[in-house]
Amino acid sequence: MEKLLEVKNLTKVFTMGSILSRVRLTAADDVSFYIKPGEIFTLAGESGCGKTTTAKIILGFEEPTSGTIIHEGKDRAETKGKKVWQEEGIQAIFQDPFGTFNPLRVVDRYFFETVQNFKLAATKREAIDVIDETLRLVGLSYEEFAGKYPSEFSGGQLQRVSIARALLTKPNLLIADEPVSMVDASLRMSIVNLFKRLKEEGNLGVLYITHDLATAYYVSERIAIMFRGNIVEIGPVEKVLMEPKHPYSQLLRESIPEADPTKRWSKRIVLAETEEEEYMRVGCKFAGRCPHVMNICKEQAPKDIDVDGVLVKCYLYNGTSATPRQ
Amino acid sequence: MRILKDLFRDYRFFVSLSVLVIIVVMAILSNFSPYDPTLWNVVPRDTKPSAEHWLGTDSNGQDIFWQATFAVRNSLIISLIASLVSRAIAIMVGMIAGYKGGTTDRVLMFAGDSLLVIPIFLIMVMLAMMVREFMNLVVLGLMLSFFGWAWDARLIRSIILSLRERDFTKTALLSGTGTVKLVLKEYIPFATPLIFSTLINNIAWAIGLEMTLAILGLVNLNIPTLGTMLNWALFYQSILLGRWWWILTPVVLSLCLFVALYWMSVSISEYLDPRTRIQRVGAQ
Amino acid sequence: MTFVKRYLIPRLVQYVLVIWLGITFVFLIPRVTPNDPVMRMIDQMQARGSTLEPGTMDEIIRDLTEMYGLEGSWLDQYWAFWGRLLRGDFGVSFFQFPTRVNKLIFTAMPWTLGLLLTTTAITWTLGNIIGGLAGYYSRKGWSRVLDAVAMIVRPLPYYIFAFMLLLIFAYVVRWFPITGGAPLGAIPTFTWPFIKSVIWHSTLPAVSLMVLGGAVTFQTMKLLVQNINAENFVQYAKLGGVKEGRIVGKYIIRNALLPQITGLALGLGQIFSGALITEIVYGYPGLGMLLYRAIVNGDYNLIMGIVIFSIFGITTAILLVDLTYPLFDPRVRYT
Amino acid sequence: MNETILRTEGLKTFYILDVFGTQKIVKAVNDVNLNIRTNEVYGIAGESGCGKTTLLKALAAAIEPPLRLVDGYIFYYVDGKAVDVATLSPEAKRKLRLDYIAYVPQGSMSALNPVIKLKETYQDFISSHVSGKTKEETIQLAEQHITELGLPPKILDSYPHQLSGGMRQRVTIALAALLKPSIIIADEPTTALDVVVQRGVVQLLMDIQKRLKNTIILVTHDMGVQANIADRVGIMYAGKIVEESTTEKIYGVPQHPYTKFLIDSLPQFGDKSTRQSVPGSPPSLIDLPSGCAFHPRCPHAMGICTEQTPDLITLDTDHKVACWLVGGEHGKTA
Repeated sequence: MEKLLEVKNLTKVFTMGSILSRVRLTAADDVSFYIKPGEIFTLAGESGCGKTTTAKIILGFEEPTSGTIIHEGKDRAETKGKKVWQEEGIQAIFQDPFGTFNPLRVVDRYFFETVQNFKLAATKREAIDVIDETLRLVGLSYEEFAGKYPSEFSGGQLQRVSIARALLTKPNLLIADEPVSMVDASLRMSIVNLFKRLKEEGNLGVLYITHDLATAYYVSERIAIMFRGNIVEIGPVEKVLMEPKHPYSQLLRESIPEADPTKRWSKRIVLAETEEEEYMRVGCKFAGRCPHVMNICKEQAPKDIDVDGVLVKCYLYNGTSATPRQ
Repeated sequence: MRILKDLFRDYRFFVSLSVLVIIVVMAILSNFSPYDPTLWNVVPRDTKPSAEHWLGTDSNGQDIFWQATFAVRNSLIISLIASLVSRAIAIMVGMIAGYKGGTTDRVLMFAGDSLLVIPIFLIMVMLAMMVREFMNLVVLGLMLSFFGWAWDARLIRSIILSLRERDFTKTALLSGTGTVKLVLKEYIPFATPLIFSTLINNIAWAIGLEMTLAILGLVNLNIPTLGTMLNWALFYQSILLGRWWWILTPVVLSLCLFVALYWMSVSISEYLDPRTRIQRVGAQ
Repeated sequence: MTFVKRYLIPRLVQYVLVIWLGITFVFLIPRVTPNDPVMRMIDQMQARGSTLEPGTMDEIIRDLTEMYGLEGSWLDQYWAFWGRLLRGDFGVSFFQFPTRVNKLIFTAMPWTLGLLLTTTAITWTLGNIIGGLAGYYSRKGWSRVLDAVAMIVRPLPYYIFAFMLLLIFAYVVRWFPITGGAPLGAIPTFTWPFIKSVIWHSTLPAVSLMVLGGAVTFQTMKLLVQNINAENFVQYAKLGGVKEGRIVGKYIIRNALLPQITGLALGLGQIFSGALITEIVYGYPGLGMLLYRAIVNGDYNLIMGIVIFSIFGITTAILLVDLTYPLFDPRVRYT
Repeated sequence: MNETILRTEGLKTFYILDVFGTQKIVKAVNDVNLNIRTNEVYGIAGESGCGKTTLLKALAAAIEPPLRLVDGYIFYYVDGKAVDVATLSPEAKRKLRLDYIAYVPQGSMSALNPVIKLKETYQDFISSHVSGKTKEETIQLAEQHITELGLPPKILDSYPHQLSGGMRQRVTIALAALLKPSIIIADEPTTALDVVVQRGVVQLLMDIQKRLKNTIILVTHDMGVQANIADRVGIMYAGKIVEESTTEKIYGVPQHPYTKFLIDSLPQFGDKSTRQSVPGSPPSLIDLPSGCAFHPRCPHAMGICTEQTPDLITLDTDHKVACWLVGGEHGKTA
């Protein structure tokens, strides 16, 4: 099976505080997943679960503590000296479209700079053609965008502009970090549908990072659920979201409010008192809130177990027909 | 143009700009002075203001008006050297500390903070004493600039630090933009208003310090500046002898200059800072 | 414990480092500038035709040589320099020979300290109270008037402002004495007439320091209060129907004072320099006047003593103010 | 049927801004008639910039310049009697706050005084309304209250920065319920919280409503949250309520094209069929389109939509819509 991007055993430890009082925090703990060409893969979880850190490492904005990242068969560690953002293959878009562009600069500058830096056109005339062509992919045109400042666009429009900028270099992988959470709910689908279309028409692979499981279900093929630095469950969306196996995935799935007054929450839940406490926990990080907690959960971190095509980090599935992954 | 129009709505901007224009015109007039400012007894001594000598003459035998044009010019030169050079230092230090971070940042910021904490006026007095013979406009300007960058470097650094974390930094990098271009094109525009308003403050600071050092006799007293004019007036006991026109000229000029510079900086920074601007127009 | 590690120890380390840096600076200035201070001073002495016995001359030269260091490598000189400092020995004054620099500084210090402590305390307290009220009632007429006054006073340098007050109140209307800290020849005693005359003499210097410093405190406090008044937690308390007096005191003023404490610490060096300049204008017998006479007489030893002493004094004062900060801000106390 | 507890009549509140000499009018709340009843959760939903937060400010009697009450009335029903809020003295308004109408802020991050302990905040809020209690008694009251709501009482000894975002938000909700107010108004209380925490916050809000049997007015753009807790929902668009009904009808048989779009654009689990966004962008409140403000985005727009603003008409009990498509003759005769 061909893999567009493979992340293997990625770990990132942050040390915070001064020389005198170091606090070590494992933001990403042995994270492994892969993305196939032309696939939308979701990395889902709550804030502070490590999904953004993972994205930053893939993009080269952070150095991993350990682990490998392989893009198109090339190990990142071996192509040293060249930053990811100088390659054409990976591009990214961000959460807040208004933060994506400098409010004091005209948006089209970024497009011309990209064209210039990646040598996508020889003349200004050609550059405009290239830019216009890309803008049309996201439903905009050069005329309605030239010479405008970010504040002159609406959030939804600007997010599409941001996607267009990323598409200029014709990447095969787009990292989208919470691309719709700052966009009004009524306009979200226009962005999400765009991913779908780009995937189908342009064979674009997308790493879709979100806490919004409903759009994740709608748009992606496979999903990984992250919790406090660990991927606790990974597999096809149909399975992970319709019959979640890990107790945390179950809680997360149940907590999504559905736009249907007949499906109201009935069960009561317990919240964690502090996040640090869970990060520092030995064993399974969810043990403090898990309704099925066992003694072993508090002592040793669980390994991935393959249950029916889904990898789950949970002792509940030990001794089932499943076999641990090598 | 719109910016100027908006600024002129603030009477402080209008007043300060007018005063500054008059003062700059005065400085330019020094080129047309009929008298050499370094010579003594070029006119009758100690005469009251008259049609011939608008602001009277002093005990050195100089026409006070023309002497004042040189004084204003030289004070402005010193303060411009001081403020421009210190701004250059502040921008460099602030940018490097903010963008590089880590040890570089800590060392640079420690140096800057030390300048803020140590009573630098006294250090300057020591330094001025040691180089008194070599003191001229440029040396004094450079000396002041060496001590005047710390606070602004800190401000610029904090701007860069917050900008570095903003997503558009990543957008620029992903667009293939290099570090130098990134800093110049993406970050400098944010710091420009601040640099500009601190530039004005720094000019006032430099003029004030020059005056203080001059009154202590720590500069070259043969070069007319607002400070040395005051020094001479005090030296010849102009107050006790009732020569008010002599002492008042540098005092009133510097008063106008300080108030005008301050008003201009307040007006500009209020215009540029949305929070205070909003308070002024009363919007939410 | 984290407080000690995160706040206290770094502050103390910074304190020591700043003093070290400042004093090293003082050590370097005479060495990197193109003048030989010792020879220059000797020249100056001879030019004035001072009649000093050969013995005392030698002592001065030895003193100066040691202070400015002409023997041994710079490193040796540096150690010797610190050695003297740590013994608290600043050598002898040149223009009031053979009085020791220490003694001159300690005679002048109470005057400066008294002036500085009272004015800073009054300025800071009054400036914050008035500025706070003016910020809360920023739409009222008196608030605007005060603001306008501060806009004019604020930019004036210490020298010019003190000089103007002197001109008006000592020359023109003659309400206050022109110069000095007490009547000439008066012996310092704890009697009412003497204290009264000290207060009388220090009124103008104190007023000029208070008005200038007060304008700054007033303006910043006013702006802080205006900004904090718009903060969510203040709006929230208002929507919760908390009484106005309590909102002003506990929610607005308390939060606005935090940056003012930092501001006081950062401004201390300036206030101190300003006080020295003001003393010079009014001929007030403190450190500033001492500095002025040292400059006029080219007394390097004395200047160096004053500078080093001030570096210690100011950095320590700033440290003390900084150390009170956690008492007011729990975010520093518990992190 | 429950009684009215809060009512607005032709409410218009505009921001009147003077931006460097040019006057700008932001029509944030433009002719809103609400009739909110006892013992119900009333949800107000809409896109960002539709005026819902401003409406909430008006309902909380917190209209301060540059926001102005241009026209209309707000009535509180205190002990069954209608009180015109605009005629109240500042002190009378202050007394009604927390006691009659309590407010839950949007970002709890900055809503609490950072330099005092939570018990002091509680004490400030209590003693401003209840007299004759010692400090110990008020703190005891706060402790008891916090425990009843299932929050750990030790948080009273903490400073705001020591708590997580979810805990802080629950503290502000608990604080709002302190004096058993008749109305609690909550402005996007779950925004910026993680889904699990969000659910905990909603759970607390519902617990309080069940216990006090009072009214909650909940503003949120999250249609999922609205569906989960609101009894009735008002859909706001460009400063107006365009549709209002019971939650079942809003989600089951929406009438206004905008409401239909809002609900249809939400993805559902188990359904991967293509969904579309509402076309176009929300209008600027400074420069509203003529007639029905939604007409530039509406696929069913007719000639009349660009000329006249439709009234909010009652379809059947408890279902009101402002659209020329519905109401038949009523629309055409206008």
